[in-house]
Amino acid sequence: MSATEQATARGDAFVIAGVTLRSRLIMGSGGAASLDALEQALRASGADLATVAMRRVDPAARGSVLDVLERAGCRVLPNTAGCHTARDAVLTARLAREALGTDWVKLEVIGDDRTLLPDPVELLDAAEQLVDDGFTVLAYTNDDPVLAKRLERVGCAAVMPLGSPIGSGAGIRNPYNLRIIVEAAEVPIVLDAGIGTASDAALAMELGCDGVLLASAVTRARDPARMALAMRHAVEAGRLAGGAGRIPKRLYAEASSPFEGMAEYPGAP
Amino acid sequence: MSATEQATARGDAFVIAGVTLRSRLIMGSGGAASLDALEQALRASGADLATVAMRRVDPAARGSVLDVLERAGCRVLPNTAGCHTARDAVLTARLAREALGTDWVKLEVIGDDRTLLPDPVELLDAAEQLVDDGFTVLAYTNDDPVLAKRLERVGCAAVMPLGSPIGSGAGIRNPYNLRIIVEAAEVPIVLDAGIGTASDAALAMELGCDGVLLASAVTRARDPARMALAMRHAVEAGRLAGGAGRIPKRLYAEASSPFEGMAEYPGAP
Amino acid sequence: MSATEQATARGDAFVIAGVTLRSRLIMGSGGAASLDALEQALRASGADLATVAMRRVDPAARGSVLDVLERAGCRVLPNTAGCHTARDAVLTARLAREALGTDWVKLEVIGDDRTLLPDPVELLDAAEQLVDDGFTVLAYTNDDPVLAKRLERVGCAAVMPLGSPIGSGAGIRNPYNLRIIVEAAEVPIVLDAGIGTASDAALAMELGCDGVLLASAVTRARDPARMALAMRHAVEAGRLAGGAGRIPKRLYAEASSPFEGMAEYPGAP
Amino acid sequence: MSATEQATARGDAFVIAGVTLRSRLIMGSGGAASLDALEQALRASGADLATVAMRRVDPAARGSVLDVLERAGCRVLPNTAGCHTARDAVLTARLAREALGTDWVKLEVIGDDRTLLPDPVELLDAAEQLVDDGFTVLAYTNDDPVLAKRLERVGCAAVMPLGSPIGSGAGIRNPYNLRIIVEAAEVPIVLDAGIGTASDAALAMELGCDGVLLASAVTRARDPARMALAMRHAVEAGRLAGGAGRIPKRLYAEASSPFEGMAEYPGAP
Amino acid sequence: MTRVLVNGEARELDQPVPAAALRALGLDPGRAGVALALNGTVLPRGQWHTAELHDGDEVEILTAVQGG
Amino acid sequence: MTRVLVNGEARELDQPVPAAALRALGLDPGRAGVALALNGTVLPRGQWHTAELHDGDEVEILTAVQGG
Amino acid sequence: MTRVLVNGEARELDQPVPAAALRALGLDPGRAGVALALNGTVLPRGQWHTAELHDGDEVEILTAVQGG
Amino acid sequence: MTRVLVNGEARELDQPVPAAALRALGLDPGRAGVALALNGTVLPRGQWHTAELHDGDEVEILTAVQGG
Repeated sequence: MSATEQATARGDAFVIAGVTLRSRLIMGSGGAASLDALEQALRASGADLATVAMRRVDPAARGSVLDVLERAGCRVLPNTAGCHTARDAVLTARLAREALGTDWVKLEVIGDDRTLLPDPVELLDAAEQLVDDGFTVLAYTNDDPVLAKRLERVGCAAVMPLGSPIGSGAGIRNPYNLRIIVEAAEVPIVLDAGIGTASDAALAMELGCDGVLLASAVTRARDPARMALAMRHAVEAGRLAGGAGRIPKRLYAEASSPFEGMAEYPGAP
Repeated sequence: MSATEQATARGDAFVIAGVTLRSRLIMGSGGAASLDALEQALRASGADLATVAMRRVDPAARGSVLDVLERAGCRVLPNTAGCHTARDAVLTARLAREALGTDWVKLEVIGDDRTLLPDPVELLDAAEQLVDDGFTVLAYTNDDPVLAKRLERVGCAAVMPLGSPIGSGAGIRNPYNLRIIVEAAEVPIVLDAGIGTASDAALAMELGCDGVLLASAVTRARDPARMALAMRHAVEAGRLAGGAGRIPKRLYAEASSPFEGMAEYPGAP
Repeated sequence: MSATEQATARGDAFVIAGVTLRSRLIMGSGGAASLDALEQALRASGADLATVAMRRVDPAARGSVLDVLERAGCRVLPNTAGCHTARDAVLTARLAREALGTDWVKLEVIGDDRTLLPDPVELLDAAEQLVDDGFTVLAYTNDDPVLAKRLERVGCAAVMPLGSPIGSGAGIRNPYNLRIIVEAAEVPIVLDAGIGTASDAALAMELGCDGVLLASAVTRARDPARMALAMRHAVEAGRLAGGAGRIPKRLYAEASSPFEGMAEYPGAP
Repeated sequence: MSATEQATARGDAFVIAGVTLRSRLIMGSGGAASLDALEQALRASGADLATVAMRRVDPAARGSVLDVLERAGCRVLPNTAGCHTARDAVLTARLAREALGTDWVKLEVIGDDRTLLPDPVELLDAAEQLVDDGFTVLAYTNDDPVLAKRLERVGCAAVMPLGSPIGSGAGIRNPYNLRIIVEAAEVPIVLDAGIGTASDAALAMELGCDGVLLASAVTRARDPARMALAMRHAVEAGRLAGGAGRIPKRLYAEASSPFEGMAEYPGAP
Repeated sequence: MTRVLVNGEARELDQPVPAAALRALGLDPGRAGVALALNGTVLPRGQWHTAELHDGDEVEILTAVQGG
Repeated sequence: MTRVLVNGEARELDQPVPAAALRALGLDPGRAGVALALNGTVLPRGQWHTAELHDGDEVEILTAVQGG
Repeated sequence: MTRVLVNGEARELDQPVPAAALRALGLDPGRAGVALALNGTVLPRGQWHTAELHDGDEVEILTAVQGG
Repeated sequence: MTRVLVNGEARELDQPVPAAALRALGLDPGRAGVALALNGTVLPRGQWHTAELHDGDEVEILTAVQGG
């Protein structure tokens, strides 16, 4: 029985909007050098949910990201990447629903092109509209606990705060905010954006996140499939560790070998 | 094929003094509530090497840590925990060789009882004596790159710098020193002491350590077997990630969805 | 000539809404054990601007915080602490203007009582209303660069991101966001909330903040006047250092004594 | 009365080997572009002790660093920079005593040219020889608490652990070790090496160091005199803050405006 | 008598003007540093002797205290 | 001929229906995984052969690509 | 009787050999996993029945326990 | 002539005393702030005119420079 199976057997299921996901690692599909590289990475990741973006159809394009996801066993999660207003994001989500036959959406409403950070006002507006329209909204957000709670209150199925800007690989810049968000949350919290390496993903899970969503850390690594496998282990490691009751941090030492029974050798100086 | 098997197949073997270890996680056996709890943790960890301490024989003791290690498939690595001088450490190592039939030793020479940090002068002296006496010395040391190099030069088979004091659970307080040690090393570097949770272990491996040795983080966790499994995944995750060519850290974002092909909806404000 | 005078002489003035402040340290007046203690702290701080809160008049109260500010040479900056809606904050600001004869206001609109973090939507709404009503708005905000920019765009005279929650003493949890805010800013940025000790204040200034606003770090320290003096030096230190062109951070060393001219002693081993 | 005078008046003197220093900032003289630049920086720093290196006399050299120190009011502290063995360091110290008429020495014994970290064995040996020979030894060391204590025990007048490698500007990489060193120390602890900017120096003092020694951070800054003034303020700030009883760090907020007396406006939504 | 809420407490005022609310708290209506809201709207000082209060009106009288 | 914008480019359609816009791009209107917006509103697939296009209409035809 | 210290406790041994020290603790001298130091020097198992103990000798008998 | 190394360079001295080594560098032997090692041992200033140098001796003459 694999670790994942064990975890599930423990009743440790990852459920969003009533759907149980086998993996707590959600993959973004952007950034891969080719569809082949993407497919290998998705397979290695063990993910069963992966994002796609909606773009103008390119008649010359060969291959389809949707076929890749299907072969890799991933449900499709369309995003609204690139939208700067609630209006555009809502329209994009509706087009995705029409095209892909899913009412799940990863909602992004960007407020600044240099940081790709969300615009809190537009994001909240879009989330509310989409929830009202029957969508299952997974909202990409910054690490503001107040905004996270408001997104939850308007009915988002999952709230997905960042660790650091999209694609920055800078890890979790403010673990305290994440901790605060997790402590107050009543929907799944998925760390989305900023992961650079495996220890970042493990940390996110240890902080209490229910899952991790990442793309660039895998797709732009030198060896995407290897990094995908690393992330799979890391998410599992962090989940297990987060629930194992870690030892406290101390300034000084705490011996792990017993003091009792030490030999005393004669003639010591 | 498991991730570990894959890694090995890639020629990624972990070899100390000519012995190939299957797992890069080395377990300390101290701190467990019972031998049963220890056995479960060792099995979950996947480790094939585990430390023991040498203490006055207790005629009333029931069960043997050596039997536990054997059942869990672990070679025994005696340590010199509790010794404060080269003389005591050398004698303890020799007694361990006599008792256990192994010339491997985890060398500890403590300079201060509050921090359990090594005494650099005594440590180096003991290492030299033991190497001369035919021991395979795995030297527990602080994170000083100069001392690490000197231990290597006197012939230690592995150098094992700490992340933070033994049992402190404080993780890796100075990752820069570890990086410097790893860059210069010509023998295996094993992060020994200070690990608190899975992400710490993953980070150690990402920094380039060849292995991780830990005890309290597992044996004193609320659920030792679960934490042991977490550490197994974490070491694997860190090893894979460290070799996958991670993306660089950036201050700003780097889009993972394409800019090209964005729709333009009429009537935008 | 004091360091502050030197700085000013260099054309390094701190100007908000056309008013030049002598000190880049703005004091909050909350948390002091007594008005006497407050007065000593204000004097030691060198601040010439200090916040007050608006509360129901207490007929039994003795002494007035306004008198203390006047004696200490501080302009009064009323805040809207405790308000949870744009409506309440706007009304409170108008009452403050009526009571105190100033159109300056430190705008706070709280979204959560446990973190005292601002509600981004209400905050932006209140800022816009107050600017339209002729106020000089200094907006307390979280560390979100998008919200900071939107506050600037609606006409805030200064944007005041936090380092960490009010009174937490946790310092600057996300210096990267601060750096991003500062790089994009076209109005003064004042680090407001979270400062715990002098090095936090120095760091804020080094990151490029134009000023620092703090209260608890001084008023709740064991020796408020001493901590106020520490903060005065720290803000000056950080300001000077931030403009002095610091050396880059390196992993390895860079000798500060020359290699040339080393003696060579004979007989060296 | 300046802050420094106040501090001294409080009985807060900085004494090494019976000599009271006015400033807790000790300057290194290396790295300056010219003797003029050095003199301005020394004057701005307020230091009354500064290091020099001993090198082969250069007949063509114009100006003397000793004259600069004298004009700037600094005692001279010769170092043994560049020495790799106890033997060379002891000889260099003796030559410095002969040349400069001081028995003070900043003892450096380098173990690795890339990191300029000390060799613990040679350093301890040299310290013992120099103390026996009547020197007042200020020992540059790594941040190992055990080595720091051993240096104290052989009679060093001050122990000077690094924050990070010489000239690296990387600040204090392991503040925990510094805290441990300071807590156990019975001689002055001076943070020596690694300071990059003012907040680093303030932090060192807050951690309980008795002084700070730095060179490159000032001499290689774009504006050395300005950075020197920054460091002067920073050391003062850190010293004051360290003794002012800072507030604790919290995860959540602690209001600085009172809850009592909040107005309640009718008609709130 | 006019029955109003002054800072959350029920008061009976001898005159139906804001100034009476201040006096009810023992405050001189001429005192500086004080502002008054009537039913959630600022009432400028110039109207404190002329604005008419009615039963059930809510009066808030605020001043500056240590804070922030 | 109907002159419309399809994905930002001017096109002349032989029939004034959305399906013609797809064909103009060389796409089979029956192809799965595609959605269409007409003047900023989603047009369900069921109307692609019946909805009437006029000169100046803006048609966006989107599909899923790698992203996020 | 030979009076020695065994693991820090005074013992009287019926025979002046290390094996007697083990037996004094209730241990079978043939037991594996045990080592013995005599006056601070390792005494190989082969000498446990032959080495001669004297009054005041210090014997340490160690085994492996959980640790490290 | 005495052939010695002065600060690593071969020199011929007109007199076999340390003071001559200083003069060979163009330095006044009375100059302050300078120290001298002969074959790895400090030679006090008082002996600069009296100590005897031999061929092959190594002289180091140091002074303070910016550093540390």
